[in-house]
Amino acid sequence: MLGTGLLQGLGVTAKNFVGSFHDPARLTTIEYPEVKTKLPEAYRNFPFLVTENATDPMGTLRCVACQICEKECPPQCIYIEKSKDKKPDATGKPQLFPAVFAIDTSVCMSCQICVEVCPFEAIKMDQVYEIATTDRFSALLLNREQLAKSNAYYHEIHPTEAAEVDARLAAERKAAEEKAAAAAAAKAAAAAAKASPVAKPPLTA
Amino acid sequence: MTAALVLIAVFTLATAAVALSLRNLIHSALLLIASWFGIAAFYLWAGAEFVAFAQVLVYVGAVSMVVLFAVLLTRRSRADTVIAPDSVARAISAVITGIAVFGVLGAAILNTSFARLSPAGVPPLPSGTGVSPVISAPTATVRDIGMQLMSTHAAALLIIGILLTVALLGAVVLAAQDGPESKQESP
Amino acid sequence: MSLDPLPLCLLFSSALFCLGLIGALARSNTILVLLGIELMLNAANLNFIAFWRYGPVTSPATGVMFVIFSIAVAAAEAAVGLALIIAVYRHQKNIRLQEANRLKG
Amino acid sequence: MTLSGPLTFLLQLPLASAAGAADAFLERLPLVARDWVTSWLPEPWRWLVNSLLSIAVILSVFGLLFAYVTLAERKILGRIQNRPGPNRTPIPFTKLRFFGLAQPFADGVKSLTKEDVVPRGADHLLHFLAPVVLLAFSILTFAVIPYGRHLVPVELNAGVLYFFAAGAATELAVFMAGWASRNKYSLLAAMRALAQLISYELPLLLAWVPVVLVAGSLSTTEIVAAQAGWQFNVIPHWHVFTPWGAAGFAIFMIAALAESNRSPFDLPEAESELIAGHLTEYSGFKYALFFMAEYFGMIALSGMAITLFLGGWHAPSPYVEFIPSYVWFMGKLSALLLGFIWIRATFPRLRMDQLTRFAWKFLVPLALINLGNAAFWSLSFHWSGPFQILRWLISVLVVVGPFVLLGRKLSAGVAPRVYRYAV
Amino acid sequence: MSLSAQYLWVIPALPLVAAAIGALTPRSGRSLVAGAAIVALALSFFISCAALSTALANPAAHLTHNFTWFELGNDTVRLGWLLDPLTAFMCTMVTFVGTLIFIFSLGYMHEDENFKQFFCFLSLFAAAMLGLLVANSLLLLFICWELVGLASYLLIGFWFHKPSAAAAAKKAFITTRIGDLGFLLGLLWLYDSAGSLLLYDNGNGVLEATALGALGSAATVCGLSVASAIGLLLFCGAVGKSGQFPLHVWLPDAMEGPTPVSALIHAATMVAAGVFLMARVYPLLTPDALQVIAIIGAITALLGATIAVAQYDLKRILAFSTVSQLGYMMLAIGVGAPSAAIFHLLTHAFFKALLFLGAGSVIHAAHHEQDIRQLGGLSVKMKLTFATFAIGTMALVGVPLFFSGFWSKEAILHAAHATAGSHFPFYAALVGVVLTAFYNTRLIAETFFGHGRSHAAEHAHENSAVMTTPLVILAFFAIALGFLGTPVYPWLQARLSGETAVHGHSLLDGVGLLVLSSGLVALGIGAGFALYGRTLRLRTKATAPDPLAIAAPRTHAFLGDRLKFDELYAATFGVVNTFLATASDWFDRSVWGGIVHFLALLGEFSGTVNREADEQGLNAGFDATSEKLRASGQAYSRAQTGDAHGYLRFLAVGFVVLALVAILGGGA
Repeated sequence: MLGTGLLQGLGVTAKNFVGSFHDPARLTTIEYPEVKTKLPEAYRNFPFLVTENATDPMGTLRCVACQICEKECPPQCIYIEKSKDKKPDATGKPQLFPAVFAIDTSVCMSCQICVEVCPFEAIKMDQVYEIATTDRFSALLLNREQLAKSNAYYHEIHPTEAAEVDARLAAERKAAEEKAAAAAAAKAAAAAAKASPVAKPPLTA
Repeated sequence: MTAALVLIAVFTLATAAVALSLRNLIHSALLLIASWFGIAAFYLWAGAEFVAFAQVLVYVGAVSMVVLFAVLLTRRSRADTVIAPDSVARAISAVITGIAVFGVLGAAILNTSFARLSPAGVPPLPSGTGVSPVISAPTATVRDIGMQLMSTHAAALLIIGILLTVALLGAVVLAAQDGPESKQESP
Repeated sequence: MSLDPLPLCLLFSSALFCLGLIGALARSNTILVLLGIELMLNAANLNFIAFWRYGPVTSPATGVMFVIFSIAVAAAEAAVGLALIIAVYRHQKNIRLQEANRLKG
Repeated sequence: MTLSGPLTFLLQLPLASAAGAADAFLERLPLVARDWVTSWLPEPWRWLVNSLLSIAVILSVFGLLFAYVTLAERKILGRIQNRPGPNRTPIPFTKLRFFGLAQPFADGVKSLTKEDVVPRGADHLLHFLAPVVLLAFSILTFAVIPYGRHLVPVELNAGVLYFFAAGAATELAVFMAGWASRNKYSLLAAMRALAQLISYELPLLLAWVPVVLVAGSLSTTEIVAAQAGWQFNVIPHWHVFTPWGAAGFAIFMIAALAESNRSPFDLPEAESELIAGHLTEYSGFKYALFFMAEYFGMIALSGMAITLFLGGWHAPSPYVEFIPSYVWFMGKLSALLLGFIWIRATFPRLRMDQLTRFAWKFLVPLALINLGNAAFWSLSFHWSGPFQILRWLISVLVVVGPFVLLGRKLSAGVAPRVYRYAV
Repeated sequence: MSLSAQYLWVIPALPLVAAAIGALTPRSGRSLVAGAAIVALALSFFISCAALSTALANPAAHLTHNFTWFELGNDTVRLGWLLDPLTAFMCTMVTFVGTLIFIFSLGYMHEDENFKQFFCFLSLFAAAMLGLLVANSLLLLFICWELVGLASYLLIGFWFHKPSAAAAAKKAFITTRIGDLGFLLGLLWLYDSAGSLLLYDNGNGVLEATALGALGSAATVCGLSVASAIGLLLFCGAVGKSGQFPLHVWLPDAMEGPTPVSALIHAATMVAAGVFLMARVYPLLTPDALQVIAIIGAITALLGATIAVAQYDLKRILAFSTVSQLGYMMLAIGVGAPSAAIFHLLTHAFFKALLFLGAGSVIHAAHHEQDIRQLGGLSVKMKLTFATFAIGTMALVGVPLFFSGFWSKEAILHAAHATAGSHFPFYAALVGVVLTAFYNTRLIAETFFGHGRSHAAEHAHENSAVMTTPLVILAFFAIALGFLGTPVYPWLQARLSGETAVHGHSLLDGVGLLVLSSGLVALGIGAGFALYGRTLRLRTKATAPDPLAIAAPRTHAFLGDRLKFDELYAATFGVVNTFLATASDWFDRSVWGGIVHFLALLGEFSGTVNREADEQGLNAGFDATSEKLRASGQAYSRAQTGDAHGYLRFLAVGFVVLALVAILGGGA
């Protein structure tokens, strides 16, 4: 009969209306500035630079200024100047570091290619989204200091990925140490064989 | 009381005069509607409530819509906006005719003594009470009107009903387009 | 000139009537002519009400009754008239009254 | 007024008879307040101030009601769509939100401060007049509705006729708005709106004629008085509780939905399709005025529906008569407005041809049949005993039969949509 | 609950409305139409109950409400409604049985494609029948009488695609029409002599003292008094409608209609209309007329029972038993016991409706097999139907003490025994009792016992509740109704004859007759059992010959052909009719046709003459005149400028000039 469908429809809306009061699961709205959604782990927008140590961000950048990312970046939003001097990196090897590292986020298209190509796990994708500014030019060009974020922060936003990276780095470091130790042992043995009476101290402690 | 009448009359006449002299048809139609409101106000002033509302309902609600639809359905061509040479002459002769008729009518009214027509014992009109009718004035409540419509004037009511039906059908037939695409509804 | 309401009403209605007449005579647009005629009809209605209100006492509400019927007839007249205008417009592509004279003798 | 009045009133609360209810303090409260305000004036001026006062009260009460109906509408729509609705606007200069109760005022300020754009070729005068005329006429309609036992602004002999005569003028405003905008889409939309308004004017008028027939009066107060009393003290003698009254009420409300351009008949201004139809060229405060006039129209039509069918200000049972009549009126009004909102949240918009077909082929015949039904009802008022049952049966049949038959005709060929190519 | 006679019209009006709904609803509205019909009739039943309680409150009164239908010159034709116990009992019975049969039809006609029409016709029939019952005017009664005939025609021929059904419908219609002719003549004569057709009209009705006195004092015609002649003419109508000898031939053929129709029309209600009519006009009937009625009734009772003995069709047997029972009722009226007749009518209505519905149930279950030779052994498969059918049969036979038929038949036998007139009806009735018991035993035995003698009978099964529930209700009444009119407490008879007090007498007062009739019943049952019950086991094939046919083959064949009445009518009335028709055909063609041809030739000739005169003489003058008119018209048409403004201006100026003339000339 005419009208039954209409009544059913009214029933549906009434159910929703009543339900929205007693069933909080129905309300999907997040009241944003006070409440924020939990972002999915794979969420990403702009890159940041990983530092090992939060207390000395500039000193412990993983980046070695190899400029691969700068070359690979499709919109060419990365600008890097190499340092003149070297300093030891995480494995203790002396490396160059970026004297200037800037990303123009107004140009960046969040493609993650820089992350993919980085051989040093030094650049990763961030999850910030409240980055609107009133200045179109200078405030959107992020410099080295603004980009650097600690490894702990990285763990916080991408825990699984960060754990993998750390494991890989640890493995590399361990391999490097073993290699160094083996090399040292070999060198020591050779030295011992060459000059057995005089024992030279090893190069690295 | 009389002042109210004069006000109503001036309003009605002014809007009607302007309406009939404007070149913009829509404006004239809307002004005429205002004039019809004035006439409804006159009915209210005279204590004929029902007629006043019927006037508003029929003229403002229905006839005005028909007029406006007709105006929109008959777009004027360029030639209409030009003042034709004969129209000035016609206007002058029209005004003369109108004034002549008004003169005759007015003379007739002013020369007639209405005193003997008026019902005896009409009390002086209370002033300053808006449009409330005089107490002893003839009243026509809706009930009276309904009773009369159904008894004395029942035949007339039936005929009016038939007339309206026929007029409606006639209007539809006249205005409907011939041919298969006659989808246009008569307002 | 007396200030009795009845002559005033009658003057008012005759003025309205003449305005309608002038409009109907002067304008060439058929719609306006029709509206002028409507005004004349309304003027006649004013007379009914005026005489009902101030005239000699007749059977109750006769004037009102007349006006009601007159309004109904006027509505029918307007509907048919405007339908005619539309038909004429469709025929001769304008609605000037003086051009609608093809049936003259 | 001493305290003993309300006190004795409170004592006799549950047993307040009709006569007692009429004189109860709460019932007379508005009158007392008005007399208190006007008491310092000289006698000849009181009527004027009284009138002005009623106008002011109506404007402020219904203005506020309008404001909060918009808010309620947005909140209820939100809830129905599982959203909270507007809830953030704080009280100015504070952080107190109170569920966003200040939202209407924020909206008002916003629309006042918006730029008023008028198209270059528009007819400026008419463009300005259209919202004014619309608002003026919709406010005029408030004059004859009895809001309470002692609260009738104007008692007219032909009150219902006045109401609909004033309501008829809204069509004029719609036309003016569409025409004055000098925008062919506005004009077309105005024409559509007019076609809709005229189509639904007919069932609207035909729906209340039975009430006048049975109540025997065109005066709103007398129509309300005709619905006084209760059956067994629980079933009120409201017109809606008769077969023809229920049908008439349904027809009236459907036509009222269409007359006030509400969903599902809101295609004159379908915002999502026609950029607000004849209001396309309106912005800022003029647009707000249109908005306001439409809500006023909706409120006035609901008030008239209450007067005609839902017993006006009468309480549904003598046991709750101690609640003053104007509260009952406002309660019924809120319920009807809620219904309007609920319907808006539920039904999709009709197509233009469906809309007119619904009016002319369904509502008008039903309303005419209902008129005959009411005539039968008033002719058979003396039937008693088994004939009373027969009377109800016939009357219900006359309502249901045509409804089913016409409904079948109307929905013939309309079935739930089958998505043939979707799996 | 009481009902004023003014509102009595509601009882027939409700089914009429249902019929109108049925006629106006499209074919798809099956449930609507059926629902409307059943609800309307049920409502009528409730109102009839109200009417019954009103009537019983004052059984001697004849509550009437009369009104003028139209006026013709000085004569006014008046109609009216009448409420007395007779009307009330009949209305209650018709609406109650009717409602049950309507419900039964829901199941029985469920698959029929013309389901909607069926209910429409049924409602029409019920409306006409109820109108007949409440009528207070013989004219209105006659109108409804004919409407009943029409509905009966429509329903008998409901399966009109069957030639036999169409023929049966035609036969029923024409046969009853022969009787109705007498009825109509009687009405006209009555109107002529009594000046009114109202039955009761404050002393002016035809059944009241004034009119009866006038009739009694009227002159005699051909040895009969006017009253007797009118009574016999009215009886003609009843003969046709109630299937009395010699117009009984249509009733068995009417069984071609659907079974609910047979139950409703040809058993319970319509055929009772004749009896009702006789009971209604009983005050009008003179002893002479009553004697004729009693004899006709007795012949019918005997005849029906005799023929029924040798029939094979289940419904046809029941039809002949109906004929026979109607004969009993007529007999009762003829011997001056109309209340006994109505008592028997009421009980018969219930048990015969029960029997027909039971038969319908059997037929429905056995895939429309009606031949009792093909049935058999159903008592096991259809227990409920069998039980109720057996109750109906025992009521019909008049098994002593517990069944309604016994008490009503007893009342008739008593009346027949006590009559002052001829005792032929009494003896005929006694023989009829034996025969009734005999053929009913045969019917039960053949249908329900023994072996199923066909495929259909072997695979029959009980029907749905919608069909069996009415059976149970009717069976209850087939038993219970008898106790309303036992000799000990003849409440019904007392109420019908307008008495409030009930004068019962002990059973022992008429114990001889009681024992005699019980013995006769036992004899009939015993004979039936002896002839049929014992041989059942031996007959397992449908082709096995009937035991009676073996015993007396020629008699059996003669009975089987229904005493050759149809053939007799065909050989006598049919031949005469054919001859008359041929004669009038010839007369029409040659004599009247010749005259008409001659007149036509004459007309043609005068037309030619006229035309010539017109063209040569008159037209010349007219042509000249019209030429002048045209010229002047053209001259006037120049004033028609087509300028609307000009016209208007002309009007205005004319008005001004006239007004000026009036003002100045009148000297204002």
